[in-house]
Amino acid sequence: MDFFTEHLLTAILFSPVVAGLVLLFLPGEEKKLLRVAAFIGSLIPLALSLILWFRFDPTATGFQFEEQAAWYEAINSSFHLGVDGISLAMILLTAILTPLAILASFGISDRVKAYMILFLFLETGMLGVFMSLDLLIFFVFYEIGLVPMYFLINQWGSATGERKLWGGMVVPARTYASFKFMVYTMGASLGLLLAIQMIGVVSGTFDLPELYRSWTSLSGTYFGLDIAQVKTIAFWAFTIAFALKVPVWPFHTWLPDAHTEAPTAGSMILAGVLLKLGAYGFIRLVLPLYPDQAKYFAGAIAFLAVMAIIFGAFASYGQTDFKRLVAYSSVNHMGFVVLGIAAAALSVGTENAVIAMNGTVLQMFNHGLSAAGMFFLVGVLYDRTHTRDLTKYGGLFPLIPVYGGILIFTSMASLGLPGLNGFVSEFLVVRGAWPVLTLHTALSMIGLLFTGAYILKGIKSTLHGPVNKEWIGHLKEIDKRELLVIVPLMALMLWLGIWPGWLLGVINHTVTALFG
Amino acid sequence: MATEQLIWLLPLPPLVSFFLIVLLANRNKALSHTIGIGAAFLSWLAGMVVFFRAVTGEHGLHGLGEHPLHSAMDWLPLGDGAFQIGVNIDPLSALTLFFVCWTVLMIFIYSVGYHNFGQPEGEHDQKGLPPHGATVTDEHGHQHTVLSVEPNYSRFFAFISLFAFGMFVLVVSDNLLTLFVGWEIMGLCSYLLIGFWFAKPSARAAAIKAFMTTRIGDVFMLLGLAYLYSAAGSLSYSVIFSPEVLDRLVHDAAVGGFLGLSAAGLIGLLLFIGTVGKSAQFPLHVWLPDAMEGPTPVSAMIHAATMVSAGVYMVIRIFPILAAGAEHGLTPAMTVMAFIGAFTALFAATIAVAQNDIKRVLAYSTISQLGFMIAALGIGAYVAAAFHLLTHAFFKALLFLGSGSVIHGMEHGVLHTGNHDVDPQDMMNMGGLRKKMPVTFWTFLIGGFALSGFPFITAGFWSKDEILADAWAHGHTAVFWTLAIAALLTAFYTMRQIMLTFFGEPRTKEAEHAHETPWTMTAPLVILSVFAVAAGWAGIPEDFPILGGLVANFIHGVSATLPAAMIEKAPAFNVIPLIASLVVALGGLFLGWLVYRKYKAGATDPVKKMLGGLHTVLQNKYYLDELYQATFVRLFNWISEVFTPAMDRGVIDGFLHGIARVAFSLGGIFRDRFETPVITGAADLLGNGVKGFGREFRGIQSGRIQQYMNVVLVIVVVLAVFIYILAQV
Amino acid sequence: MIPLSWYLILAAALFSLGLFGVLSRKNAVAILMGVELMLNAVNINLVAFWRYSAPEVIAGQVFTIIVFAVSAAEVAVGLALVISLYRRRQTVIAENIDLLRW
Amino acid sequence: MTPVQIIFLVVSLMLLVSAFMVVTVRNLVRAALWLISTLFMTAVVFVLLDAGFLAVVQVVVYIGAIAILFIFAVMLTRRVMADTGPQTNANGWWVGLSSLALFAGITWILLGWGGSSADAPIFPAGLDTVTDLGMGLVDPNGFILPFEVASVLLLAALIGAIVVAWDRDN
Amino acid sequence: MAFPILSIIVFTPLAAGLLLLLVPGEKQNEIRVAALGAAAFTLLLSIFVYFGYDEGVGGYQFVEKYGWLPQLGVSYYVGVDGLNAPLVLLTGIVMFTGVLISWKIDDRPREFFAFLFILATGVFGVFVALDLFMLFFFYEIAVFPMYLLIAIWGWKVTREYAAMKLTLYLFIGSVIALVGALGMYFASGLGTFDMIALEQANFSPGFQAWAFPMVFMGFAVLGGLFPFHNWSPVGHVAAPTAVSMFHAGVLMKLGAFAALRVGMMLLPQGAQMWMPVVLFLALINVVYGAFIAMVQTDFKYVIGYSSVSHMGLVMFGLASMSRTGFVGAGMQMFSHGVMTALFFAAVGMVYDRAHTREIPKLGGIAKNLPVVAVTFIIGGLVSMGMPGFSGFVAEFPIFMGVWGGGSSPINTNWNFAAWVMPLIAIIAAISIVVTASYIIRIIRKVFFGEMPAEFEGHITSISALDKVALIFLATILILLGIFPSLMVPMVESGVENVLRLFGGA
Repeated sequence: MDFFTEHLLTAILFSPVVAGLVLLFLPGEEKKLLRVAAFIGSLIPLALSLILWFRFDPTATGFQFEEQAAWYEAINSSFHLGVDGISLAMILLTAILTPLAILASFGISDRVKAYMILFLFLETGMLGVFMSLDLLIFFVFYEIGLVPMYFLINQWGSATGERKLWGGMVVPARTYASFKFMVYTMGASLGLLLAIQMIGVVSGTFDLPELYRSWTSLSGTYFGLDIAQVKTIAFWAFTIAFALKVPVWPFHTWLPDAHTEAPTAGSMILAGVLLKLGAYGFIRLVLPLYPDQAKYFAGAIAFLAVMAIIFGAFASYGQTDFKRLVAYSSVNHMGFVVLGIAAAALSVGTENAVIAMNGTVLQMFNHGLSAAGMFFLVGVLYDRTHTRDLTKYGGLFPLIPVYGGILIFTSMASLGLPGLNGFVSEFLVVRGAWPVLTLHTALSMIGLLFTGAYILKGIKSTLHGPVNKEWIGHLKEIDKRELLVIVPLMALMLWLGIWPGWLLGVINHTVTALFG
Repeated sequence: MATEQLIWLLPLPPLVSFFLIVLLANRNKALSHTIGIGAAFLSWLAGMVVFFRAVTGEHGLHGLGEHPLHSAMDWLPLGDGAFQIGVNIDPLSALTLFFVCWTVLMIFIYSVGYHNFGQPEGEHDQKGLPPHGATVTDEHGHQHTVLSVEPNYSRFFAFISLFAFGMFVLVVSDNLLTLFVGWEIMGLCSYLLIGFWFAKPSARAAAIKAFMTTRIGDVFMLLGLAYLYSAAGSLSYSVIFSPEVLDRLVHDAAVGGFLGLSAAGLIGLLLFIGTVGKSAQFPLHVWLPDAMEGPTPVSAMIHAATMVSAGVYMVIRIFPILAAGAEHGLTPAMTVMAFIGAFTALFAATIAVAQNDIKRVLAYSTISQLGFMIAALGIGAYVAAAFHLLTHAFFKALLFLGSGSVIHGMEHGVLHTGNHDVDPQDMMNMGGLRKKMPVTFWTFLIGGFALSGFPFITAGFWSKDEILADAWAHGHTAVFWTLAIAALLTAFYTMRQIMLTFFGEPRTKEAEHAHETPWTMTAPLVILSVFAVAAGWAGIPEDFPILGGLVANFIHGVSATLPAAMIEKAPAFNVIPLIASLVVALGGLFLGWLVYRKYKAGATDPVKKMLGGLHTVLQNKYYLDELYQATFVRLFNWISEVFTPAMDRGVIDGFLHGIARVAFSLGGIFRDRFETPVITGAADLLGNGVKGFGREFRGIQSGRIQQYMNVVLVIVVVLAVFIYILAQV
Repeated sequence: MIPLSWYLILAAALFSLGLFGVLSRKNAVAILMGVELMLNAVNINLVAFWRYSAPEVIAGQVFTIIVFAVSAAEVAVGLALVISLYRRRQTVIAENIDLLRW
Repeated sequence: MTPVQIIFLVVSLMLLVSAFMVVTVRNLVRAALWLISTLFMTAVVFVLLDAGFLAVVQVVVYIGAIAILFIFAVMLTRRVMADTGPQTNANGWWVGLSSLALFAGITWILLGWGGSSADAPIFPAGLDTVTDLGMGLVDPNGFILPFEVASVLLLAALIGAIVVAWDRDN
Repeated sequence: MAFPILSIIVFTPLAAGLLLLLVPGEKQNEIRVAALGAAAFTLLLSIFVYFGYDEGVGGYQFVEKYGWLPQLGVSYYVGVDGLNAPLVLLTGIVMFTGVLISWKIDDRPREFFAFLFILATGVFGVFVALDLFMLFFFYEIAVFPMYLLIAIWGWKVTREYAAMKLTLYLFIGSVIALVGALGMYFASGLGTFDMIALEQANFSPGFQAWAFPMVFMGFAVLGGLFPFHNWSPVGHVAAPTAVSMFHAGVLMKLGAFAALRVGMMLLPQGAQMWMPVVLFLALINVVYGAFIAMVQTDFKYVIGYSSVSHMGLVMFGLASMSRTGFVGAGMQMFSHGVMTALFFAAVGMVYDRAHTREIPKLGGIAKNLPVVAVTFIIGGLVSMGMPGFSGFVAEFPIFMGVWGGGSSPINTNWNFAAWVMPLIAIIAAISIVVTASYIIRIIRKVFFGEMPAEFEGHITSISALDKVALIFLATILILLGIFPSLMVPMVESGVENVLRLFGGA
């Protein structure tokens, strides 16, 4: 392989950083320039990952484009990158969403430079998680993503809104949300950190492919505990960390806050990619490293997932804040991802596992598209009306027909309407989960039902109904830039709905190899 | 072009037209409906070609069962295999395709007129509301208020195009998944179309109600699909209906089963619940009457041609699974169906008697008729169900379009008088329209008679008769009598409707000023009325006295769709059910004529007089809506608006905040209880101790030299003595 | 002939007297005088030991010489101090001279 | 009782008496005079010890220099020397007692010490102590270093004295 | 070693300081420039030493040895190994940046810089000393100027108190240590203070049992080990900016390093006996310090206690008695040094402008001081152990070391259950979240949020020199976080040395 191909991943991974550094030296007041530069900068990884996509050999087993460089010899951690079908999909998703998010945030005019740089760094963090084949590196990128996100929420989040805390303490909502996001996530990933350390101590390496071999076949007693118990504890440490990121009920409460307060583009990335980090962690780490524990506790995880599905839907239906509504919908949808994971864990080695996992990964991708789209549309509406209160809208359809059409389309995608992307993945998950987790699956249908309820509620109270007079003449139609953001997403949703094969083809082989 | 390719292409024109209209033509009304109708026509053409090629194929209609027109391709790579999708035309789908193509095309054409194409735009019209009419000044300078064109004209054609696409997909697909795709697309379109006048809160509510109610069925259906898929490993008809798979579904414990139901039964029921939602069977029928908020062509589309038929089509489609492992022709699942179907048939018919809205009557009659079909399937009358599906599609479409035409005429009158309090849909405001709108009258009459099963001529008679015959032949007397009574009621309220609408004298000024609708609306009526009559002749039992065998019994070929094992020949002719159906049909019609022949304006509805209190119950649909509202809706609202927030904000967040508070207070305790007092305290104690010591003892530093020397002296002496003593000892 | 002890006792007596003077006199000059007495006592001892132990070794006398020099220096400096002190504080009373007091 | 012993006793008696006067008389001038006599007696004791040269030095240095210095000092500070009032400070008595105790202690020790009663060796004939002393003081193998140190000290003392006593005011 | 580079590093500051004292006080600019020159020179040399050190060879390099007091076996004996080479570099860095930061000092800058440099000499001396006597010698040199610097240039309110407290603690500590050291000197019977020689003295376990606590604790006082940490926050708060940087950045490392070099390396068995205690105390440091920092309202106190917590991590790593733990401790010494120097520099800049350190009173500084804000945030991320920054690569091995401590080959006679070490590690890990919470709180409140009205116009932008200093420090932190291999191999080689003494490795 030529040099370029060998280091393609590194190129993808660090091109955003490079772009960010370039931005650093551009004049801060040239806002237009900065925006465009950031946009172009984010297109580079997209282009590269398209190259990756096309050079990727879907039929080959194992990781491709592997790279390994010394990083921290003292504890045998190396800078080890590589992709398989699953991570490839996620990388593609990230690379697609980031430029759109940046495009979506052209409206930002306050400290554009810092904003854009943070955004590019964020992209690197996310890409890194999907590429890394070293436990420590994984953790590095997993955590580093928090920082830009924290500042995006804390600095560029919605300026209004307050949150009452104990003792009559009242803090700005975005402060509360960002703090909660950061500290809660760090707290949860503490267990992950410790577990990783434990693994490093026990097996003396952090290299994933190696761990896949050695760690699973480990036996004996460690720390005075039987290896099984040790693994169980570590398993839960991992699980909680990722469950919080996904998020799974009852660890989800940071999400509505964070999503609601984040700037539009922030929400897009948060829902589009960041949540996937958790699910990806499950797929990449938990299931391969703890197959037995995962199998044993799959029921419990599935239960949490079902709770997420059901209560996510209910909570979403109960909201009057449009953005919160969409935020809770993420809880609802990611629940299916976790359900699929649990099913795959439970039935690993069977066709069900393959189907469930295919559905899961596909669902991750789809939710990335539709959630990003939804948040963007909410943002578009918010930019015009400066309110997210559903009761303040009403009958906007005649005023902004194009937007309305797009909103309905995206909502339907998120609803999982057959013919659009969401359906196939949800069906596969349900299909994979049904034989092994029948009751859970059946219950999750309640959530699926109410998905319809809240989606329709959103449409009903924004577009339909008698026109809310105060908006007549004050509401301008979605503009070209915004169209440029949403149209690619819609195209992908439609294309994935009609022909999921092109993505599934890549995912399926890996999944089959891993879980078949 | 090979037929298979044609089948692949068949659904596409409407889809294309949908996108064309949405993206390009949504400003231009003429272009929009041209595209729409053109697309419908193309599909119709393709459909007809496919239909005739199918029935006149080398195997003929009966051979079509074993050798359906089929082609498939990989869609989802899953594991080592792949999930296949494809198209499939067997007798059943050919039959369905036939009436779908026709009705769809008719409805498209009808819509042009119904939405007042060519009329001026109303001044006060706004998108999302029905047109209010426009004022024009004629050459004499008189102000006239005339119908105005629908503001969202283009959008309407886009939606029904998509709707048609969904239906076609459903019909031609060779597996349940793509069938479900089309199914759901129609669900979306019904939502959009019922809520077409979304600015009307009632319409908005109706749309959501329709979508949610059907979705209840859908999620069960989804489960059924998942179950079936995991049990059979595929969803293609060719696989799941193959005898070995069916056998496995029935007898293999590995694939499960529940509450004494075999896997097949369970799957069948799950799927059937989908139909209950889609085809508005009890208890999920509530959405359908409300769906009348949509424009009339939509009602026709949903209730006659496509959506509700789709439900029945699906359940006919999966009949092998339902019937798998049947002892003497029945399975638990089928029993359930028979019960629900029969009950719905009667239940809806009773409600229909007490309705005054011309479209609602039809809506309930639809529910009731669908009940007939479900019940037919429940007793294993496969062919009869399919037959009734066909005929019903035609005459019900006819009736709806007719009613639409009537309403349209009434609206004309309303605009003329300008009195908007008059509800143009209320039959009580009509009367004597047969002179005003003859074409509509005659076609509606045909449709109505078909619905009531007017003997020997109309299609309805033959299909209903077959159902009753089957029920009788298989000894399901309960079902038989229920359906018979339902049929009687049907005939009665149909006659009531006709009497109230067309006969007698106009009961309002509006009714006097109503007049015939344009040809774009009447033409479809005429065409459909032909089918409403002729469609029945295709299914006259061979052994029917006199008429039998005049026309080759085409319908029975449908049974070829079933696995060979399940095919059973039509029951021998029996006179009792024939008499029964004659009695109920004619009797019902006669009763209706009797009661309403001298009905005058302002007089109370005779039915009311007859039924009294029961009438109000019926008028309020047994208060089912209120019941649901009071139970489910309230419960779910409570969960989502009270319970969930309490749990998230209160319990979970409360817990988190608790942790935070503990941490902070812990820090405070450390600082105030330990750091400051103990650590710092100890250190300061040391320092101050030293300092104090110095302050105390600095006195010896008097600065007086002699004092110092005194001290020295003393010490010297002491030392000396000390040393000396040491020296001694 | 005179036993060594006599000289030693004499020296002791002289030393004690000097000590008494040093410790008891108020006047700084007088204190210095006491010091002189003590030095003389020492000298007597030195010479006596020289004479009685090893007359042929000169060290004893050398020591004495040195003591002379030292005492001379001491007196010179001491008195100079007293005088300058007197100039500044108009007193030579030792008790009033407590600059080293805390 | 040999005559020498008698002489010694007389001399020592006078020495002690004058020394006592030095530390007791109120008038400092007198004290200074008594000091002179004390020093002179000491010189005599030296003579008795066959240290003629030292006796001479004693007279010259002490009486000729030091005592005179004292007198000057006394004169210079005379004005306040109102010889009225006690010249001893508060704790005079204790000091006296402790001095006596010291004396007693030493004496006791001496009496207990056998060596003290030893007799003096015969003075070697022809021993020129003066020459030896001179030689020894400048002899690099002898006492040159202490001698130089002493002289440096003396020099320093003188300079110091001058600096200290220097009257900057006028 | 032909060129006495270490001696030059050690004595350049001293010489510079003395020379400064000769410059007339009013020539302030000349003084500053001269000081900067000297600092830069030292920095360059220490950089040279750092990169000149060949970790492949390992052991002591750049060694110089001259007899000094041969009769007592005292010699001037210096050299660097993998452990103290980074610390020498650290001192150079902090000295350089410290001078930059205190450019604006106008109250007797001459004396200020002079004392600062004398301090630096002492610090350098301790780090490079291979002779016990020299070590103490420089140790005292290092401690004393601290008193003056705080007492004269410190924060008016508490400077005397703080200075006295600090001096008392440190001297008492060093005296105790000295006793232990002399004990070694005599017990060894080698009659030398040469530590390399003493390493081989294999003292009797009985002796080590009592000598180790004295030596270790004595120095650990300067390392801020609980419960002897109290002097350090107070001192931090009272000290002027540059001194705080030195104080937290270098002096505390002095304690930890000396505790390692004299305590653990010379008395390995003693270490093995006492380490459980140290581990426990360090654990308290880590958690307790973090918790107290969380509730402080004084900006500088927060940082002060945070450095207590972080130095606790150093001790933690040492106490883990395992290779990774030691490596982590070595890394943490450097990382924390740079980080906390950065912190105090930033705090100083804020305080100089806002004239208050009460966090609730501050706000919105970032608008006027973006560089300070950004660099402080970077420091904050380091201190919360955020991956990608040096804090992570330092803390991670420490925790790993504690995990593995139970099974580490070199800790004999630890007789508690195997699950204790993991448990301790887990408890200590809590501090990470606590740290995160208070760091975030500061960042949010001080640098963002609403700027109080009274600050409008007072928050003047910082000078170029300040920016240079801050960015310099921040860059090091990031570089080290991204490329730990810049330092780890060196530290490892030093750790090898230690392990050898423990008979491990």
